[in-house]
Amino acid sequence: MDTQIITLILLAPLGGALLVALLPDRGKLPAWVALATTLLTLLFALHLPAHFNYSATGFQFQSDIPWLATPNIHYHVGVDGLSLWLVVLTGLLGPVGVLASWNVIRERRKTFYTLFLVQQTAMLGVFVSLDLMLYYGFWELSLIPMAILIAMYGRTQSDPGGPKAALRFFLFTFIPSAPLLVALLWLYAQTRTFDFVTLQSAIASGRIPAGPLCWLSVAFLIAFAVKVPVFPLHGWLTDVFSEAPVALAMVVAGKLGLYSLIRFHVGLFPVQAHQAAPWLLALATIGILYGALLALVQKDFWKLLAYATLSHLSFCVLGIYGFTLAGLDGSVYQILNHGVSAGAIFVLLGALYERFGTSQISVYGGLAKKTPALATLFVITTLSLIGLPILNGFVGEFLILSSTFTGASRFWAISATVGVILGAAYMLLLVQRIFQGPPSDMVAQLGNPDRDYDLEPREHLILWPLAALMLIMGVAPGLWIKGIESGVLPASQTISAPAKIAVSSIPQGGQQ
Amino acid sequence: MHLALFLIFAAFALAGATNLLLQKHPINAALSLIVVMSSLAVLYLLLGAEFLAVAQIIVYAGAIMVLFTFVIMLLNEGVEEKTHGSRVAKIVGFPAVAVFLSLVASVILAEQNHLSPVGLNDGIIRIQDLSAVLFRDLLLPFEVTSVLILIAILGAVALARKDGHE
Amino acid sequence: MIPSSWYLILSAVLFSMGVAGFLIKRSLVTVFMSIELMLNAVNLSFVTFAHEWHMVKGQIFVFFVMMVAAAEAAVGLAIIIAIFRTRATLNVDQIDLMKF
Amino acid sequence: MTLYLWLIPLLPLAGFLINGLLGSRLTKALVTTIALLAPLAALGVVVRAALLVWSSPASLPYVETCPLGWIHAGGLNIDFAFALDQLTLVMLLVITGVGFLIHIYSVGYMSLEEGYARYFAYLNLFLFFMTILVLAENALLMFVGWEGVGLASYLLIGFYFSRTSAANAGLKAFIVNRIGDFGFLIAIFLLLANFGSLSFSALAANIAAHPELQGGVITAIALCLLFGATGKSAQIPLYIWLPDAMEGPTPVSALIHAATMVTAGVYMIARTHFLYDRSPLALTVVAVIGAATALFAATIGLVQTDIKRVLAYSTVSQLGYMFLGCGVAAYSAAIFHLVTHAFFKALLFLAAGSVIHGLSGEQDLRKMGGLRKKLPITFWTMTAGVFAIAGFPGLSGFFSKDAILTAAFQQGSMGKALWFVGVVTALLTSFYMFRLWYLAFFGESRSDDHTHHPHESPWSMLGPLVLLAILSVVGGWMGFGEGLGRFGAFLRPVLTPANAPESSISTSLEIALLAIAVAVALTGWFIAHLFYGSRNNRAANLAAALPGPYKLMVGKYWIDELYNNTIIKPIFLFSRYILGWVVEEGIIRGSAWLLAGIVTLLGELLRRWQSGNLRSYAGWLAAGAALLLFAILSASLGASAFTLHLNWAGH
Repeated sequence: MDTQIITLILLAPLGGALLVALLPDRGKLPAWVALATTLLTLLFALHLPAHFNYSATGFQFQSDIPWLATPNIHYHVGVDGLSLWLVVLTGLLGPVGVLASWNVIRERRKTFYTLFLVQQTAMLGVFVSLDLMLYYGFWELSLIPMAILIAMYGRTQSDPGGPKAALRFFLFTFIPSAPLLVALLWLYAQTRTFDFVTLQSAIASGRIPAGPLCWLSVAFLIAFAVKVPVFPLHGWLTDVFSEAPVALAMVVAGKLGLYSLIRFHVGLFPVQAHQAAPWLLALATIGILYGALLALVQKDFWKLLAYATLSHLSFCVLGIYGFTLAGLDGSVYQILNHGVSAGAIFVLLGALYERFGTSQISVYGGLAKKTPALATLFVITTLSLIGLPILNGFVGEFLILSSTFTGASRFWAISATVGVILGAAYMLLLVQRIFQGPPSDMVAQLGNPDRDYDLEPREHLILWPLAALMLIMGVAPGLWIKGIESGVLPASQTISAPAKIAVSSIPQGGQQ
Repeated sequence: MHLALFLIFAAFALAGATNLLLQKHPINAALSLIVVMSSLAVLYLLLGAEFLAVAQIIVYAGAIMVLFTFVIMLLNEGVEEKTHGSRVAKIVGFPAVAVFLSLVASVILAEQNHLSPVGLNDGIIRIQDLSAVLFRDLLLPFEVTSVLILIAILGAVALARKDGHE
Repeated sequence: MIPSSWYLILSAVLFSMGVAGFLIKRSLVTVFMSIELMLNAVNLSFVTFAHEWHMVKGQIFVFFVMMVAAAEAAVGLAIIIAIFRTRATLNVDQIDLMKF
Repeated sequence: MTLYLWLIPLLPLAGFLINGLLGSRLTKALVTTIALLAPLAALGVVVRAALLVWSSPASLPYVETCPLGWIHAGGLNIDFAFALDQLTLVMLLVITGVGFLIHIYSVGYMSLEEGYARYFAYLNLFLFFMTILVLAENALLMFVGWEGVGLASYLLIGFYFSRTSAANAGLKAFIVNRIGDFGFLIAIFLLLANFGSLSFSALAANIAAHPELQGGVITAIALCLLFGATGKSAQIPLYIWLPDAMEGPTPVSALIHAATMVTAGVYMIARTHFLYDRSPLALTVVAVIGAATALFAATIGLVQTDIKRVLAYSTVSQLGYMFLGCGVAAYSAAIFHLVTHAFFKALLFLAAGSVIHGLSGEQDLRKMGGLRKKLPITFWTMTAGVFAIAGFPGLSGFFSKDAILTAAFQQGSMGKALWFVGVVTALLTSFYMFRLWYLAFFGESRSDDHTHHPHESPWSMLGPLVLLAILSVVGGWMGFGEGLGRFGAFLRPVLTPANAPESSISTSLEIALLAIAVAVALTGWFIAHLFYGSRNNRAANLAAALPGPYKLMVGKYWIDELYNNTIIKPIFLFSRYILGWVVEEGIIRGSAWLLAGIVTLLGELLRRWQSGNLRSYAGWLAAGAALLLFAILSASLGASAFTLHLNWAGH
């Protein structure tokens, strides 16, 4: 069971996709099948933390089957503490995504859910692949259904709409992954293997000269940084958030890129990552402040959310490139937090958009009286996003900022902390403009309170568990961190003694 | 004997090819092509490829060229008109052909001492050997070819059929 | 006894004539015939080399080329018919819609 | 001995969860019961703890740690740990005691409001966070409470969220508090970086073990903490949110924005006094900020016409006193003033709330008057509060204010200057409180609304008023005597500064200082009586005579406008135009456009190659083939001309 469980996790959504594709597109049938599939996937995914050995490091639940002889590609999958919870998070966001699309996707349901499930498989595959070629396959596979779905189900029916956003997303993420492929092939030519662990030790042994390694690490870094996105590579984010269906927008940014940064950039190229760290710390801090400042002045809530996401994810980057254990813990934890909280906020904003058909903030106002449940959950999610203590966001932010302050750079830590103030400002300003104040013309037509416009049971079903999760993750982060810590421990230690000297001779920007 | 046969049929082939280039009407061109193919069949015989010589006659000169003539007659195409659609073909194409030919010829001439001469009776490949290789070692490609042809026929039918569902 | 290079030269000349035919012919059908001529020229050098090195596979390759040529002729001529039906001409200078 | 400290925050939390999640479905009586039971039970636990501690004071400090850790990551170990010592106990008694009274008062005050359950849920949530704040054994848990009370304050200020002003005030309070929290967070980071621990006991022990630690990083930490405290306790430069916070319901103003939450800064400084003791610079800054805020807010309070705003500026001013006390290392005196202030300021707010309730929502002092007869109980309790805050001998404000001023007087010439500021502030305080008293209760009614007749509040509101009035009158006596009497003695184990100066003050000087204080209070009353005791134009004439200062004070020194124009607007303009247009649209999108443009242009050029003519393609194809052949041949023909056949033969 333990060796097959990951294969099951991968096959469940894929099988579901096949089933949806074969069954007739009648009514909500595809949606029900997709829901059942994603729940099954979640169930399988929950097997992992239940049977994970938290005291061990290294990969567990491994399955390694030779696939092709030349080139030497294996079907090698497994999880460690780093990917463990990311798999579960992806599993969790599956049913959330299906339920969030329940009424929004009204036509061509079959296409939507088939592609959605393929996308789900691809994301899970990215997290569990231990063979770089397999990983690359899943990585690319995750782009294609995403791009197609954005193009097909773009929100605005008007002129450029979905196809343009899809094109921009695809170009932004696909072009940098071409150098990634070249880098992978180059590594293969040098080492004759795509296996992560073998490659890691091969690079650590110093067999590959530093010059090419530097270029390789840059190719890896850029491919992942675009997907995160790291400032200034976020050009695709606003369009995608404005256009993509909620179920996809909530997974498009963040975890794939950040996981890959930790696993493959820091994991494979520790020396180069340390050399790049001052730059990345600076970019992360700029991203935090830049995103927050722009979020402050947006008039459209999807755009606001895009910049807010840039700001939040930059925190994770900050934590990764401090290379402290606490910072890495915090980063991975923050990825999970972001998955949960951003998932919830997407569902909520999607609910608003579905009901009122506009994302212009100025049209809203005074909604709290009309839709109290929506307002309550929105405020809870907002509080989680702005890092209120005892909710999840605080733990991650605190770990990241404190470890950056004590371990990496005081200057950047203090600057990033300013982002926490701004974060509160733009999110609460959003709450105020949508829910508080006198009702706007549009809102005034609603009943008081209006049951037709408040959350439906389906949305309650998504949001309350997420809200509970926010609280639990804020109060008992230990449940998650003990697993994460075993996973990121190598990343915080990968740098060997001589390499450390090499790194310390590099002038550290912003170090005080 | 060999030399005479080679010279005669090489001359036929070249003449046919030249005629192909010069003829304005497609049906004449098709007939010259048949001449080329038939002479090539004889040359194959001279090179000891009996099976191919027969296949050349049956497949090329027979089947394919019949197809061509049918199509020409079906479409009832007349003498081709002289149009000037492409300057590139003249300016770039012909020099390129000349260069190509001279390069290949120079290589062949430079290498000719390394090549063995061809006699009339040496190196005849028996049809048994051929079929042994074709139906044992290369059975799969052979079968795949048959599938290919089947698909081609289906494709041809689909393409040539008139639009709509009559 | 004649040198193999003669066959090869003949093959090269026929091939070049095929290319030249492609370049000067205006009728789609004759252009297609030029392609067949090129294929035949290449076949000749295949056979010559098969004789030179006593390799059966050289001949078998020619056999496969014939098969492919047959398939190609079938599909190609069908395409020509389809084109003629829609454009009412076979002049290659007038069939130039495949561009941006 | 088990004190069940964890119950103290969790009981209000339970109240919050029940009323918050189910409140709209429960009956009003049930909501009230739950809302009142939660703080009452917490008060019970606190009183039980107090009694147990009273009998065995040696057992303090008493620590309870949650067996499930909180944050354990990468060498960072932070637990949910609650500690009880004398300081915490005093704070807890004030919070749960005054808190419970205000809950009772709210039952009457809020009875007709919609969102009744929501109100009590928030109030219980506030108690949850506030008790966590004071019980916290480490700085991070304190930060939890610190931010949490900010949240409760945000929710309660914005309780009437349909009013734009209330929503804005809530937002402003939260953001300004966040700015202060920034300082607190940096202080936490500095503590972690320098001491590796956030536990107060560990930090205190660490500092005590290193007597050489003076100034430097300690000053930095202390100043960062102070910045946090100025946010929460509404001191210069972050006081601006508190007057606006009066948009919330009046009991909230009493509980959060007068008695408890805003004193959290004072509590924090007292809690971390071991740091301040090592940094004279930080202490001086605390004292100067305190004194400056006290005077500054008092001058604004002189001319306010909204009854709650007068009290709000008065709160800012009194908090300044507490900071002054902390700044002269008289922590016990500061905490003492905190306690008495909790009594009389809660009383004043609740009484003001009773007035507002009686006048159906009227808050403008200019439209009150003559309420002495109509609201007798409110009047008498308010009178007790006014006399207490003005510092009349024997009342609570007298003892605590005097303790701070005496302590300040002993701190050298700087201290004397601070003392003088404090005395002037006392004069102003006395004046504006009596001004309020006269305007509201004496003379004729100036209301232009004759349909509503003022009515006395129900007993659920008057009961807490009377209790608080009694406390305001007699509460000061617990600090009577040498070194703040019993109160000082109780707190001495936790709040004695490491380098406490021996009390060098002579009895005669002490009596002289007392006399000055009393004289100042009486002078303030007298001036107020001259101006407002009877109907006259003296106040208006004075305002007309000094138009500059008057406008300055009415405009609150235009600090809000200053911040708005120098910080907020530039940030928005910078974000919108520099970042939004120049950087985002111009540079980031622009470079993407540029790349796309280059590719498009290239495609446009290459497109001409694709003529669509078959023969042209054939020409290029032939040329390509020739070129390729030439390239291969020239490479191999070059050196070893005719070895080509070897490669061809293929072997």
